[in-house]
Amino acid sequence: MKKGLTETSKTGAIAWLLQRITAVILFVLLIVHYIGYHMLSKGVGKVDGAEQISYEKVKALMSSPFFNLIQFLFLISALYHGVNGLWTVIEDYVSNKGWRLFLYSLLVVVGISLLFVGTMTILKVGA
Amino acid sequence: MKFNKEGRYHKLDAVIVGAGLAGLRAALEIAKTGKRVAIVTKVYPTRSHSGAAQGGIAAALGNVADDSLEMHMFDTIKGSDYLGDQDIIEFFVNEARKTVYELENMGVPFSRTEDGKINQRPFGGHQSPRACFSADITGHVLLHTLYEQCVRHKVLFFNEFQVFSLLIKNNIANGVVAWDIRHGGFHTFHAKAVLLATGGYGRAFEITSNAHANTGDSLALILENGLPLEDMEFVQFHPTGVYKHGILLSEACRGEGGYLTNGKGERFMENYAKDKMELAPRDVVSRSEQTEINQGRGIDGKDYVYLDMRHLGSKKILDRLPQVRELALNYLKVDMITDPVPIQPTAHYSMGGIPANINTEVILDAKGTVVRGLYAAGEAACLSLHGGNRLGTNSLQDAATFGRVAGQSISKFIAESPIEELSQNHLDNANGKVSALRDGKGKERHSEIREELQKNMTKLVGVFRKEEDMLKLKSIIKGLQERFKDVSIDDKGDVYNMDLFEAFEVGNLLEFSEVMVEGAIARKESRGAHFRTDFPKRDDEKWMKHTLAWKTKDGVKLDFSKEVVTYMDRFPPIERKY
Amino acid sequence: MAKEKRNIKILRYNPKTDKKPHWKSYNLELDSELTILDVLNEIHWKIDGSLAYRRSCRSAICGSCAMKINGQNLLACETPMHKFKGTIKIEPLPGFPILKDLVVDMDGFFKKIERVKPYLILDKPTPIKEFIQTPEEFDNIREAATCILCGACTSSCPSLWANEDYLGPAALLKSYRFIFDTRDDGSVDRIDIVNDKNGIWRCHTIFNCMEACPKNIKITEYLSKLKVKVLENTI
Amino acid sequence: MYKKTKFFDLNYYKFLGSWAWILHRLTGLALIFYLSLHVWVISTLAGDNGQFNEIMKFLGSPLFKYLEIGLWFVILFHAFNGIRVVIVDFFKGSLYHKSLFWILMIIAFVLWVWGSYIMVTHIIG
Ligand SMILES: Cc1cc2nc3c(=O)[nH]c(=O)nc-3n(C[C@H](O)[C@H](O)[C@H](O)COP(=O)(O)OP(=O)(O)OC[C@H]3O[C@@H](n4cnc5c(N)ncnc54)[C@H](O)[C@@H]3O)c2cc1C
Ligand code: HEM
Ligand code: SF4
Ligand code: F3S
Ligand code: FES
Repeated sequence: MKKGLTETSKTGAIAWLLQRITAVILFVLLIVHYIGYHMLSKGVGKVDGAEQISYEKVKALMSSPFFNLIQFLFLISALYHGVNGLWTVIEDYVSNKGWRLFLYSLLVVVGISLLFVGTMTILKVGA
Repeated sequence: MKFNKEGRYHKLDAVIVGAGLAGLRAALEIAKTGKRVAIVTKVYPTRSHSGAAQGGIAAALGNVADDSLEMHMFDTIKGSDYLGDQDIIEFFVNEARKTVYELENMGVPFSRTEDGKINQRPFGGHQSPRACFSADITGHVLLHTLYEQCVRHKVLFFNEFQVFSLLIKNNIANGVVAWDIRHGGFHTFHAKAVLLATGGYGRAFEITSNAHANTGDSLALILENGLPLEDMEFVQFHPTGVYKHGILLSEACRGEGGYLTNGKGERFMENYAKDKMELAPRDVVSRSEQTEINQGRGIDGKDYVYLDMRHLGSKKILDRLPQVRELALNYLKVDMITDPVPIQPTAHYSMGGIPANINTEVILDAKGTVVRGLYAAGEAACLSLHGGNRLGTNSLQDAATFGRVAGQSISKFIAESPIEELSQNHLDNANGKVSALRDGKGKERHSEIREELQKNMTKLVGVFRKEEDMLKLKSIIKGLQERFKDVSIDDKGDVYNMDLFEAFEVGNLLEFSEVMVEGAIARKESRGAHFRTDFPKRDDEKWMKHTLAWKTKDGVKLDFSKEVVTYMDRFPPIERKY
Repeated sequence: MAKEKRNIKILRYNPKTDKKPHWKSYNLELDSELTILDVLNEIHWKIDGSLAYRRSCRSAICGSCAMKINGQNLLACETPMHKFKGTIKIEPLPGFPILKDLVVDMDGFFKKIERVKPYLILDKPTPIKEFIQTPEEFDNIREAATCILCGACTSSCPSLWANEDYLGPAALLKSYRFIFDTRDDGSVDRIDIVNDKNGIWRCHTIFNCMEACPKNIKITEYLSKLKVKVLENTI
Repeated sequence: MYKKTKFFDLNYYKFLGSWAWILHRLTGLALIFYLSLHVWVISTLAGDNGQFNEIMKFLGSPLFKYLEIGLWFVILFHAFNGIRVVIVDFFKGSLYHKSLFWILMIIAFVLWVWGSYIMVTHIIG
């Protein structure tokens, strides 16, 4: 008989916990983020006379180190949470080993790329 | 479609028919010695009817109040109406405590007292709170725990296999032949020893608390092999069966203070048991109910009375009896908080069965000659422990204790005995039964025959019995047996052929019902659950005897030379009054 | 006892002759207080003996008769006909292979139960009498121990539909019953078994199991406790 | 043997728990898609200011504002149901998960109406 039900992955517990920890972090940050940026954006800045999130305003905000730290926390939480979420979905529906390996790899590559791009953005703009 | 005539073959040390408490406990004992033991069961083990027991399992642990072996012994003897063999009863109460501790150590989740011991509750007929329980699912947790231990000890399970014939050669049992319900075809289980633990057989009655599977198949196989059955006339009727369905409403209803009322709205128990009222023993209450019904004082003159719980108030009912209320709601659309529940007596427990001695070896005559390699335990067996009437909670204990005893006897037997070879034509009997039903050209439906049998059994050999009724019933059964020869079934397939196994079961019901009736006709006294309106008194002079009954070509042969074992000095027979 | 006319639809399947299951309709005159099991008996006994289904106790304790009735897993024997209006549709449990008519293959289901070592494991010697366990400790496992292994829960779980290797709520509940039994010494092993990608982590708190359970066991609650326990053991 | 039911048995979807789950899953997938887009958009910040403002203008068009209202719903559902999942996992939420769902959804709905109102006034004004 096979060990466990298929090859086991013992990391499930930690991933599950992290999914929840990031969820709570995201809950707080996302609501703040969304309300702050997308709604209370009146007076955030003007481009060609129209109300809009402007480059200057955002850049100004992002120069605060504290703000950047928060941004970074947000970025890694969201990426971990999203990637791990998708990972779970793949585990649920893809039973073919080859396919699964392929999708996991794709997911990791995309995840790391996004992490890189996002981090660079924060660093550059924040600098 | 062709049936697989060759079948498949399994060589074993022991084969056990039935996966109730008795069968599982025995298998566990044998498996622990490292022997090859298989359980053959027609329902998945945890679906056995042992799981339906709610009340508890008796043992004089004295965890909540003073108790002693002597008291347990006295209660059991008195409950049996002095038909129980007292050597067996003594052995039984001695072993009972060990059995319960053992079960607890295996993992049974018992309800606990404040100081963490097994909790016990009072039960009808016991002087002291002696029923060890787990909420209202005692049988269920016992059954599951034993099954789990059997899985652990690698007992071989053949689930959904129905035994069609019992193989006996040279007066030595050497196996069984069973039909694979799921896939069709026969399997031969060739073994040194066979244990029959097929449980109760209340399905002979229309109104019964027993499961559909409780059809006493092994009893018919015993008769077919020319062996006797014992004390078959003793059938216990429980007073609170759901009207028409027969499903049990727990004794707790009356325990909590429920009233029984008749069509005139009177608490009729006043006229039968002024002291104990509704809490009188089961047989007494059942008879009182039936009397009311027979004398036209049922509700609207029909065949039921009311269990009235309304005065207890919704809080108490919801607190203490939520499951029971749910039952009545589901089955009768009656809410016991606002309405009385229609009930009637229901066939509940069979005291008789396959005669066996204290080692669970099956015996073939009044002298106690044993059939080598053949064992019986649980409700299907008759060790003369319960005599004329079983006390509540003693039967789970019976199945567990004598299951273990069976396991020990069998282990000893298979260690010192060679295997008896199979005869060439060992499959013929089983094959014959299947082809008769499948290839039969007759027009009879087995379900109609069964319904007619059940109706008449409940009516004519139920709570009250009298000679003329039973003679009538005897000829009805004869007629049904004739009609059964013309049964053919709709389903000719192999896979899960319910039609086939039900037809086989109806045949079995007809066989042992005949024996039940003959025994009841012959026993001209009233004792325990057997109540004759034409002989309403117990007759110790003449009837301190067991009934042994054989089926022969010329009908049922009875023998009353097996005396009851009594310790006259310790437990002189007294009148059974509560 | 009033009679009423009812249309009963049953999903029939005979492995010998049918490629796929098909609906068969029966129009019957029935007593209004019958249960669904009684209705099946009526059809099986009076109309077509080849109809197959499982049943035994008919009092909701043996777990034989779980099936899908009007789109929901229920025990046929405890479900009164009057619960539904109009046509009643009866199918086998979803998610399990169908053997014949309403009879499904439960082998996989029971193998999964066995996989979690569903028995008390002891390292310590047994006492002379019983183990001491407080009423509170007993209460932790009381409900889980009422499981009748009917399969209604596991069969209703979308996680299982997508992945038949998932242990499923019934097996996980069984492991809970032993892991949280104060007498048991085998939990390290058992936790290891359920801590698997086809184990407890396939439960996404969908709650279908709890809706289906005829014994009203708060399955999801116990699985949540189990998750936390597994987590504690991992960290 | 015949195997029915693969992936979904739609005819079984009659319980709140399973709807909450399937919506949670779908909104989660939508969110990760959105997040990828979002990170990419912000990354253009690292480029020059003209490009950012261009894109922002494009994204500021009424169509996108309306889409944003939808996104706001997706986020609120996922976030509040996600909190319900956490409560179920750690705080005995299974025992009252249905009322919990509706309470959280009412809060989410109020936030959605409020946010949408502001966004709509942005588009108009
Ligand atoms: C509703 C109810 C409540 C009860 N409550 C209590 C109580 O509270 N306390 C108490 O002490 N007693 C109680 N009893 C009685 C007690 O439950 C039974 O006497 C006892 O469980 C019988 O156990 P068993 O092992 O002999 O048989 P069962 O548990 O009935 O098992 C019989 C087994 O035999 C198998 N079998 C039968 N025929 C065949 C065949 N042809 N081929 C293969 N296998 C076959 C079946 O599959 C089954 O596994 C109650 C009984 C009922 C009906
Ligand atoms: C706003 C706060 C958020 C909370 C509270 C939250 C909460 C959760 C929780 C608890 C889970 C686990 C569900 C389960 O195991 O069944 C989950 C899954 C998931 N989340 Fe979030 N989440 C949030 C934001 C996000 C964001 C921003 C994304 C996108 C990147 C996202 C994508 C996902 C995905 C893809 C899943 C997997 C879906 C599934 O398994 O069904 N979530 N979320
Ligand atoms: S948990 Fe409930 S639904 Fe699941 S198998 Fe046990 S009793 Fe049936
Ligand atoms: S339905 Fe399935 S996902 Fe979990 S809560 Fe029940 S096991
Ligand atoms: S027949 Fe036993 S649970 Fe329905």
